[in-house]
Amino acid sequence: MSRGATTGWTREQIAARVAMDIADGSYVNLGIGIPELVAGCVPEGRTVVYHTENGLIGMGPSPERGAGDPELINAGKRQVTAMPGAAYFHHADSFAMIRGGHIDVSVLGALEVACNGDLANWSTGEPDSIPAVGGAMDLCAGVKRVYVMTTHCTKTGEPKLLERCTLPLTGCGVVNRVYTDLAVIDITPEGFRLVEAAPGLSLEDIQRRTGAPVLPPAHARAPAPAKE
Amino acid sequence: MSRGATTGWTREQIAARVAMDIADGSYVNLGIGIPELVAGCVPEGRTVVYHTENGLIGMGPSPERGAGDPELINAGKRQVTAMPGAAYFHHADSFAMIRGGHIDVSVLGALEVACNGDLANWSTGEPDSIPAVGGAMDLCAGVKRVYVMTTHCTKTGEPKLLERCTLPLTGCGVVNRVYTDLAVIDITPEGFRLVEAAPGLSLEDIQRRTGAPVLPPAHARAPAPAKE
Amino acid sequence: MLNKACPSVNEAVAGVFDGAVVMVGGFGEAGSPVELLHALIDHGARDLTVISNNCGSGQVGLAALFRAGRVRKVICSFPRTANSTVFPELYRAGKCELELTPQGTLAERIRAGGAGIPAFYTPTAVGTPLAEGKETRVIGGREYLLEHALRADFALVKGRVADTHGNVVYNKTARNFGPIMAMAADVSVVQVQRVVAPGELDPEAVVTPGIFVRRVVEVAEPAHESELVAAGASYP
Amino acid sequence: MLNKACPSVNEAVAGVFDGAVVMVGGFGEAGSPVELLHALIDHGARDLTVISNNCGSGQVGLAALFRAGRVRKVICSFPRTANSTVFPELYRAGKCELELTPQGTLAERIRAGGAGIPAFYTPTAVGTPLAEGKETRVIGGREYLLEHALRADFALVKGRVADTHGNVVYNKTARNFGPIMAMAADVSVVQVQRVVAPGELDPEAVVTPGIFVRRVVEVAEPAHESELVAAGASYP
Repeated sequence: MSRGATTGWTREQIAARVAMDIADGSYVNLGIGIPELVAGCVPEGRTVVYHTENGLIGMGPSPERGAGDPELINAGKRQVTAMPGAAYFHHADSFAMIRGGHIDVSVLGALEVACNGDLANWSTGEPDSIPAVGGAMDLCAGVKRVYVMTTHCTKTGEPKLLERCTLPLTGCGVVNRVYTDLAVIDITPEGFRLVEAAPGLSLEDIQRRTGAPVLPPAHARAPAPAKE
Repeated sequence: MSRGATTGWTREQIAARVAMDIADGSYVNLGIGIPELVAGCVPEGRTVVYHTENGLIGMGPSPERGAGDPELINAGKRQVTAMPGAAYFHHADSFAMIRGGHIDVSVLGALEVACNGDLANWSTGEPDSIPAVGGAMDLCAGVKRVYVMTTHCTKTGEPKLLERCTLPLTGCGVVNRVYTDLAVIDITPEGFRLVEAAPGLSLEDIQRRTGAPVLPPAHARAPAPAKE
Repeated sequence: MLNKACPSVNEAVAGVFDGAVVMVGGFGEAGSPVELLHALIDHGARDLTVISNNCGSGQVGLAALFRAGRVRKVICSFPRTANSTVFPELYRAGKCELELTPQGTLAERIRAGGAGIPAFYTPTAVGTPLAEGKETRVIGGREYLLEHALRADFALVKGRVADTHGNVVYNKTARNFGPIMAMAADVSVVQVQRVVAPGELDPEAVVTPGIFVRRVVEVAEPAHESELVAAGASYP
Repeated sequence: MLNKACPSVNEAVAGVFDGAVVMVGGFGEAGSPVELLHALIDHGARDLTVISNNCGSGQVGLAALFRAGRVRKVICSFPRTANSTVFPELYRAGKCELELTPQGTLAERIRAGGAGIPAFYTPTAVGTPLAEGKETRVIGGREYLLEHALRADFALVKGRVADTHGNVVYNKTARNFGPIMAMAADVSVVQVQRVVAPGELDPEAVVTPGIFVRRVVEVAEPAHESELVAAGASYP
């Protein structure tokens, strides 16, 4: 298959693929932006409980227009709702959940991911940018499994999956799996390992767009990680 | 006045003297046993809020017989009540109040008090005793003012106020004031200083029963410490 | 489907292994999970390390677990109370190890374990025998001790009401160590008088969010330790 | 007589001195004490160090305090948000110092300040630029950073209801930093929609016990920052 013959997965398809890997009964924190799409893709029959670091577990979708409360928001500062079984808590308790390893899965965006699991997603490194980190470093440091959801390459076609990150790090050796428009890739002790390619794409197609070696799949298809 | 001609203050009188030094609006933790008498002696017009380290602020007196709840108890494990304005909280929050300097006054019993403010009140040092410390060290370390309420001497007539403690310490340099059956004594940078003697007792009478020098009062009568 | 309700206290303590570290809630009898403790005795796990503020009274609940010889070591602040004879006898006979910790340090170590904080500095116990062997550090001109987090394999906690997602509310001063122990154990088990459906607890008033709880079990009429002791009861 | 109610927001912020450290509650607009911040602008204190998760939006509330030139330094995790231009301009012009802290570390440092814990170890930010200059330590085979407690002279917090003893309950995710900031300041000031008599709040559901609060003040209909910003409002 020739390069460029496929556009790979859409955002929604990537989100659905991430959702497949989230076990029934998981507690999940979705990063601001694209990762939020995952909430709409949970397979039938699974219950996933969403945590938002500003003090709510059991977060539900956006309210009907006009029915929201400006003080019931998510980490992206958008209005949300609370599901039956929700609980509110303060910030130290919220980050105790994160840092203490109580959240099963965190889905984050990325600027760069390295084959050793390093993640850079908080700073473009531009000298005049206003530094802002939020809770990303806490999520990296504490959550049981860190999934990254990103385009495989930058807008200018440069790979985001690299041998080593060049931008300021968010966490070291923290990423478990990367979901892009082109592939699902695990971070293993040996580096990047292909789990699944988008339809019509070969390992070579993926490799060509990746800044570090990509190993072939260990099995025909890796099973979704089971919740312990 | 000859030695032994007075029996000094009763427990209730000591408790009332302690209560005089607790300003209106104070948050107070009373140690198990004799210090609990202080709660019954608060001067008219003052509101004092009692903290019990097992998770209640706004503790009230014992319930009517049969009206109590075995799960509403104080640190001495006796049934108590909750006053209007009370709040329950968990143990980490409770000791955050203690360690964080939020409690204004702690009234503790003592086995020994030294003139440098050291307190020993948790262990008799006997080799076959079961060591048990509870919250005494936390109270010593964190509360703004530590008052000790004790008999001036042991049952065998030995002084409890000493140059240096001989028993295992509860806290170092933590005691502000000592209330005994014979006197009220401040711990100052210069050592013990008499604040007030029980009726009929002279400085010499007090000195004779004390294991370290007792300085004369700085004023005729020290004012009760104001709450900042 | 998220349903953490267990059909029985026996199933609620399933999986406790020999040598496990078990946190046990309660301050005196308030919050002591008596029925879970009895189920743990029936279950049979031994060589346990227990983390609890006290060591029980009489011959029921926590004291009965000690009496059954299941506890190798206890980490606590106050191992003796009124009517407490079981632990003192074991301790004097050298049959149970004791790590004594000030009560606030115990609470903070447990909370740290739940919050992913491996160690912290505290002013409590500086200059006392309980500081022996501990690292000290001067911060801002004052001396502090380094204390390490406590974690457990299991926590046994008593609440008042829980929903099937594991959210818990407590009864008065029975709250004590429950919320922080639930945070600090791999498997937290909470006995409550009533298990309700999600949505029945006010989300503003939940004390322990369900994320910290693995199992809830209904014990509609829990025994009061003091009443059992007064009646001379023993378990088993 | 224990009555912490202040008759006005102006009296509620009395005593804030030049150079004071002021914690400001809120995450985005949720929990931002807009009326207390406006009273602080009127009050006039300058050279403030502000501890807050964000730096406000538009030209009202916290952003207005920055715009009035009262803030020398800010300790925060995310100084830019939608509609946030005031702080970026000041920062680029070198007129306001920034100490950037990961959000969870910020929360834990504040909680430590309130709990008498001077410093603690955390895994967050290890190996990142925010670890530069910070002491590290390996505990149990993992590397951690040493982080120090934060305390303040004043905390400005927004609750929903308080009683005159200072007990506070909050509204949904407006709770965020309020409870821990109330613990960590010498003088904690809470604006609420309603001040009630002691006994009207359920003691099981109190979130901030009154011991942490010095002053409460009723602001019956607090402004929503987003509505002010949408209307193009500015303060003063």
